[in-house]
Amino acid sequence: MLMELISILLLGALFAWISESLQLQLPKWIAIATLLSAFYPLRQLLMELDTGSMQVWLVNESIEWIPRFNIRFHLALDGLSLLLVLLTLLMGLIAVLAAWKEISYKPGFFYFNLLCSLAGVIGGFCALDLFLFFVFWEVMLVPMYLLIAVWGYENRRYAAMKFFLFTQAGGLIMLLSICALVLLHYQNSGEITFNYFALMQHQLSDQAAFWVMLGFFIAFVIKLPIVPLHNWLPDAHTEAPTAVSVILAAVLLKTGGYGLLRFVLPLFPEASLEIAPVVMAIAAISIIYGALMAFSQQDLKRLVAYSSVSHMGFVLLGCYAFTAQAWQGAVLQMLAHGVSSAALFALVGAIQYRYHTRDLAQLGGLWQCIPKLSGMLLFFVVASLGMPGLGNFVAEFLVLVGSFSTYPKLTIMAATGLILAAIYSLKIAHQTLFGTLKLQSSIDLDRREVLMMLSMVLLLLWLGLHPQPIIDLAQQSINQLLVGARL
Amino acid sequence: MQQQYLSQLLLAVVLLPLLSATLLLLVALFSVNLKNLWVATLAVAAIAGSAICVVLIHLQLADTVNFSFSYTYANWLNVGSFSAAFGVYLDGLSLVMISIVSGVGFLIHLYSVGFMAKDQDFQRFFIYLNLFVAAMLVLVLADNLLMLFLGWEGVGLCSYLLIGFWHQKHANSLAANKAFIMTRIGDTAMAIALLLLFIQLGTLDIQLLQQQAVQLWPLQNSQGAVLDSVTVCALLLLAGAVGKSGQLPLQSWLPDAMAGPTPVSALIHAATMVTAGVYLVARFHQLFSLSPLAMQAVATIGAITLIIAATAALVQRDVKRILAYSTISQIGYMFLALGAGAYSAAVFHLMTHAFFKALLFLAAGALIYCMQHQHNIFRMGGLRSKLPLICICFFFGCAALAALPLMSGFFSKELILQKLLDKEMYGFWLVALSGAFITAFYSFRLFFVVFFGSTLQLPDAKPATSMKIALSVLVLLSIFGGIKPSGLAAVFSESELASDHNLAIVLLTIAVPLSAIAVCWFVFKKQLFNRNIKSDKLRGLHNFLYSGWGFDQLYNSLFVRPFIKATDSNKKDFIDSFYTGLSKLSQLSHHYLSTVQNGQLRWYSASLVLFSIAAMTYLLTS
Amino acid sequence: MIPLEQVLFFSIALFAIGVFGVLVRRNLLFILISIEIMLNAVAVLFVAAGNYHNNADGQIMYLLILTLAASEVAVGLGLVIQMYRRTLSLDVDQLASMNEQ
Amino acid sequence: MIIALLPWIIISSTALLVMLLTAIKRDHLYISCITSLGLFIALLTQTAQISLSESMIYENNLISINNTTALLSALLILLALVLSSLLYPWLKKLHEPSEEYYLLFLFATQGALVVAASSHFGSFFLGLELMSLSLVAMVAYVDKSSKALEAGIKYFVLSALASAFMLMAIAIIYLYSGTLAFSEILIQMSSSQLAVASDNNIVLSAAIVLLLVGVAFKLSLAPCHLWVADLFEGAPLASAAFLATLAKAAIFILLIKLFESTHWHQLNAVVSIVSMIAAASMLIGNLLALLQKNILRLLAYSSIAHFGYLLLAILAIAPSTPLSEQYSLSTEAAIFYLIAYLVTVLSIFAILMLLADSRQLQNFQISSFKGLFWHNPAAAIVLALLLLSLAGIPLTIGFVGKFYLTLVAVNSQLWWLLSVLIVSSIIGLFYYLRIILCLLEKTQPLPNTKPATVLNITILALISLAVIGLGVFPGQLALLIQRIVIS
Repeated sequence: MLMELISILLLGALFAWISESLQLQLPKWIAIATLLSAFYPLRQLLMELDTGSMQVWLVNESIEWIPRFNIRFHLALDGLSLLLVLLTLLMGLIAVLAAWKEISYKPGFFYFNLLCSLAGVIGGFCALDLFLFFVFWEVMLVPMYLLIAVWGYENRRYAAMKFFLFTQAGGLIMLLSICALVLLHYQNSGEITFNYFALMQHQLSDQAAFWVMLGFFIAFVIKLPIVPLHNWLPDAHTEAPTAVSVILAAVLLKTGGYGLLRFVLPLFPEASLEIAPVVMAIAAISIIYGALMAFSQQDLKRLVAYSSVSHMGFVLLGCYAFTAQAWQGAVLQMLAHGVSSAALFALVGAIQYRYHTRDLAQLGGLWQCIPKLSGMLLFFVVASLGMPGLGNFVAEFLVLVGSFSTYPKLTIMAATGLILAAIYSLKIAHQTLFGTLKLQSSIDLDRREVLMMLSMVLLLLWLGLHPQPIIDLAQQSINQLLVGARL
Repeated sequence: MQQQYLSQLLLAVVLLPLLSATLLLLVALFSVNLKNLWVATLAVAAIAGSAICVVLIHLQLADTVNFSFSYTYANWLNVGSFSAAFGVYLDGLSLVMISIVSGVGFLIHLYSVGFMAKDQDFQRFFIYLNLFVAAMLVLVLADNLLMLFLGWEGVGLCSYLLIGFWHQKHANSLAANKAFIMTRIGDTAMAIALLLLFIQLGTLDIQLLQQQAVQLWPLQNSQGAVLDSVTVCALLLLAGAVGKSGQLPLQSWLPDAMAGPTPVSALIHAATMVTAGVYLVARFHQLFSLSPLAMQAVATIGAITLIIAATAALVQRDVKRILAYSTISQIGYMFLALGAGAYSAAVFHLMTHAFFKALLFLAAGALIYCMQHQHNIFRMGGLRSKLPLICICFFFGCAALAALPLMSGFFSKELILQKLLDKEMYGFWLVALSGAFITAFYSFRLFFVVFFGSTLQLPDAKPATSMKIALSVLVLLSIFGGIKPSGLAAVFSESELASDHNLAIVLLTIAVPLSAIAVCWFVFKKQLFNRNIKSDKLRGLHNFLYSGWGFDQLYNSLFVRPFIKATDSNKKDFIDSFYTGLSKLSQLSHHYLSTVQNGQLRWYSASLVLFSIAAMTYLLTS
Repeated sequence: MIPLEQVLFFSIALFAIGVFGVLVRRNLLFILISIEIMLNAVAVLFVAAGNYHNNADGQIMYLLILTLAASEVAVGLGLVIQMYRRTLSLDVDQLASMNEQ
Repeated sequence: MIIALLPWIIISSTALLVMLLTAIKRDHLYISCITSLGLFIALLTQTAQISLSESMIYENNLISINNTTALLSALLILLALVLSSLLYPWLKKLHEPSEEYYLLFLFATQGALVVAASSHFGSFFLGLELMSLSLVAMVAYVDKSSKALEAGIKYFVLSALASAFMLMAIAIIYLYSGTLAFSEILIQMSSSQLAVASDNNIVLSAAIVLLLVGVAFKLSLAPCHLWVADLFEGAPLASAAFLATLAKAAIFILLIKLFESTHWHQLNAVVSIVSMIAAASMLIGNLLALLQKNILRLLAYSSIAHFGYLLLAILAIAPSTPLSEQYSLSTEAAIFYLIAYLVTVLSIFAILMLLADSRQLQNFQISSFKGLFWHNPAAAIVLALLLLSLAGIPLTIGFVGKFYLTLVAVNSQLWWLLSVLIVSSIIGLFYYLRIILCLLEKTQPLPNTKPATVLNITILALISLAVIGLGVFPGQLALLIQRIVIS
């Protein structure tokens, strides 16, 4: 099922590339078709999905890969993965729609890379063999790199390079940790294996556990990203084309949070519990620091990028509070931020497409000429400042509730992030939408964009007003974590 | 059966405005052009609908004196021990509130139809207004704190949108930001209170929570008032209330909020939203009563705000700013009452205030509407004959505000003073009394300056019919609205029988405003109001009062400027310089290493020799 | 017979001279010669060592070195001629067309 | 015995045949066919040995051919074969008498094989000289280019110097131990009264240093690396390719054997110096390549770094305290990485030889690759893949090699070398990506883009098959190596 899913995406990517030579409009249609047909393998699962009586692993596929090290091509799906896979596919659709008019140069190769990176991400969300996970983790970078480096804006090379180097550094450290973990496991079990479950069984000595955990942690935190390892993000976002920013914000950052929830916490519960206070502090700092940086930016995309840093801080906060609410909050935050930031980037992209600038100083008064776009922008701005009734609020509130009991001071620190969020979010609205119109007017959102945005609006409202199904879906995975942490 | 009926009615009350808002929004989104008439009909009809529902609820509950009704419609979220639902809780308090919201809301909608008729953003205005009413109703009906917070933030958002409604003007959007951010500060404190309450009591259901609080935290005597958890919770909640209700120290957004259209000022920044803070404290009166310290804090904040705002109102020139400051000070009265434990009195004053302040604002709106958007009262004068209706409205509004006998305001304010005396809080009583004096003074200053004296500018328009209707209804309300709603006492479990009114006191409370008016009239006759002040000491005082005791300047220099400076200083993100430094380093070393590659054969062979010598020395030394 | 140490020091000295020659001489021909000197120094040592251990390896190595020296000279001279044909000098310092500057 | 030496006999007889035929009648095509044929037969016999005889070990005191050696010499022959097949079109382009080149080529190959199989300083020395002298001729082969001559002279002098050093070392070691066979030296040395008597082993340590310097020079390890860049730039492509692959591989194979069979790693002196060399090579190599403009020089520098990585595997063979008992693992790692590297580099040279004629490639400046991706996609894609493989990105053979390396390095806890590895491979990534960026740059398609010939296409296809195929499914190769190493 999952293998079908991934291979569908890869095949679609190839077709998209080939079709370029036939007709320049073809690739995007193929991309859309591919993403839609990617739901086909999941149909049965989604049909008879019953969150009430659901076992942890919905799907579990495994075939031999590298017998020398007993490495298997092992894909599996639980509630958490399913949620993120769905998010990936949806945001993929959004990204393709966002790229619809913008990408005219070599569209085939563009969509090839887009779909490949999506395939890589989905693989990462499903892989349960550490080697396999690492492979996907790295593979999704290359197409991402190309997307930024070829179709990006002025300073794209620098940004792409920075993005790749940062993540690669994390990746290598993680590879180190994986090797160490496997060898330690070999030492007292006598068999080499990269299997998630096998490695989860075995107990490390405290010190060893700490160092190995640190390797994973750094890799994931770079991807998340967390201050002070966040610097690749603003550049990457600023220079990437709209669709790629959407994918970056909505999906790629989530792999970091997913990694924490899937690997770091279950594999090293004690060690994680040990460093939890420090991590919580870091998270709180990066929430506030990100917000402050966001406020000081003049480039709209940069502003939104820094706001992502601030929001992902909540994910980290949730991961290390070790309570069910906090973990649920982290998951919800990943989804909600995925949608809201994707929408924001899409809208900023739309503005850039119309006015060829992202500079707040040059924008202003857009409401007078493009009210629909402005309304949408206002909506998502409000969402990102955590308006109750929208996904982000529920997520952040759950995170705070979960972490307050154990770390009251840090939680209050993080809560001040809400004020700062309001400040920088309103800055966006104030500088772009209101005041006197500085630029010549332009066409408003067309039907495609309105529908695209409306779908995301509905998603956010759903997350905000009726998140229970999602919570139930993730509950099993969260329970696993609780069991692992012996809470 | 009755349960079902009530729950459906309440649902309708909330959903009608919401639905009309969404409908209008979607229509706008898919760029279907709608005639203003249709928009107005839909919007007003929705509010009318919910108002009718409220009336039905009244009829349903007419016979029952002490009732409390709660109903859960749907589950919201439910994680482990944490759970919140979409549920309503109806008792005397919330009934009063929804009556005010839907009733006054309806009148103001009606008024707006006329007032906004020429505005090209007619539709957007009504979307926002409907949305606001819905959110406000959610706020007052919520049975758990999370849902209350939903409404709480919702009204905040709508107020933001409506203050900045005329977004072409930069200043308006700035005022909107100020309003939202300052309230947000309070809201965040309130959110923390939510967390704390949940952790301490394990629930967010308001009633349940308070019962548990009563059991968990025994009342401790006032002198031994330490910062125990109940006090902390209460104070955090209070911070939220203060933010919303424009009390000290978060009051300075309210005068700027007058940038919005006048109906908005009437609905949001006079009648309903700004009194949400009062509602909150009243709603949590059990919790507050547990902590004397918190109660004192409430009373003190109320008293100080009362005086500051009233004195600020004395010297304003903009008619709307005068009313804004008077709103602040009236809410100060309510807080004072709450702090004194006179909850029902506070809510009573809330109601009457909603009537006469709405009236005053709408009248002011009509005035501005007729006077080519003239806000400065000293550019007007002698309009008594030109705009008789507005003059009447103003008269009764000011009378109620000044608590002249037999006006609605009189009963509520008199009750507050009475309660203060009963509670032997003489200091506060004096403050309240002097406040009453100042209130009467500034309200009639406004009245005299605008409607008496020589005519400076002629009106060029007449108020529209819908406006007239709304105004006249409100006039009646603010005259005869002084009937204390039954059921409040039951909510706050107070003794219904009012303590025997000491005649002397009553006379005093009547005399104070009258004397104030007399003084005012005298001063007006002497032309002292619009004369520019000679002695700069006095001018300094005047400016100080005019700027609302200089809170804006204080906050600017204390928070805003430092914040901006700090963030701007780090625009480039100093952490990045570390990474750039790394790349610089590697480039530098690349260049140094390259210089070794000079292509000289003999140097190459020398390098071999040198290395071997170095290695040998290393081996020998080690 | 000659003590082993002296042979060792002798050959090392000779080797050092050779190295020195390679480093200081600019002329390709002389560099060639210095290399020959180094090789011969090694050869001497081999002979002596073989003699000391009285097994034949040392002498065999000596023969191999001789052949190596011969072939190196052959190739080396070829290069010398080429170089002289190209740049009418044998100064190796002129051979610096390829570098990082 | 005859079977063991059959490949050598075949190759050298081919060499003789070529010589005779050249004397009789010059015909380029014949000669090249014969060369390839001879190499092909030799390859067949070599592989036959590996496959049929379970543990075929041929020992005498000069040479020892065990399974590992057999495998690796098969690899060497394979590389030679591929290279020789590329020689014909390439030599035709530069108008020189080309037959002798094949002769030299065969001799060099033979030398490499001898070095790889030698177990005695005598044979080692002979093989080495055979290889390097023929290489000198090959480097200086092209008559017209002055660069070639310069490179030739440099290589000649320096390699002579290096061999002199090695000889000196050998002589001294012989003096102290009285034997020239690798396996006996240490035993003898410990027993011989001379070494014991003169406990001040200044001379002996000097000898060790000289030997290491010689080896380091041949492998162009820092700090004996200065020559390699000039050589790669100046030498004819084929010679450079030979130098980069066979010449180095042969020495390295010997090194593996030394560290495996003899207990050299017990000399801390050797280990410490080697690890320093390794660290230095990794860093210096990558740093030198960082902003390099000439692709050949860049390859030279990257080769420095890669042999630095390889030294890690060598050092891992000398286990301090292994986490696990996988003794064979280190050898496997070394072999696998060697194979991966050789295949990749040879492929890169092949592509360069294919592109050499097209005039867009002036003197191998990286800038002259601009936009190759858009007007010669096949070559560009394969080149990009190869670079990714060098950078060690997953789904390429290079990654598997790097994975092996990390595994063994962690296994024998070379932590500080590992940290150097990570840092330097980040630096390395930078310049590989730089080239890929250059390939992707937006340019107008050139007017004179002639369609790729069948030969080119097949070569490219084979290369990508090898690099990607082995990258995605390394299982069989890994098993094979394990089997052979263990036996």
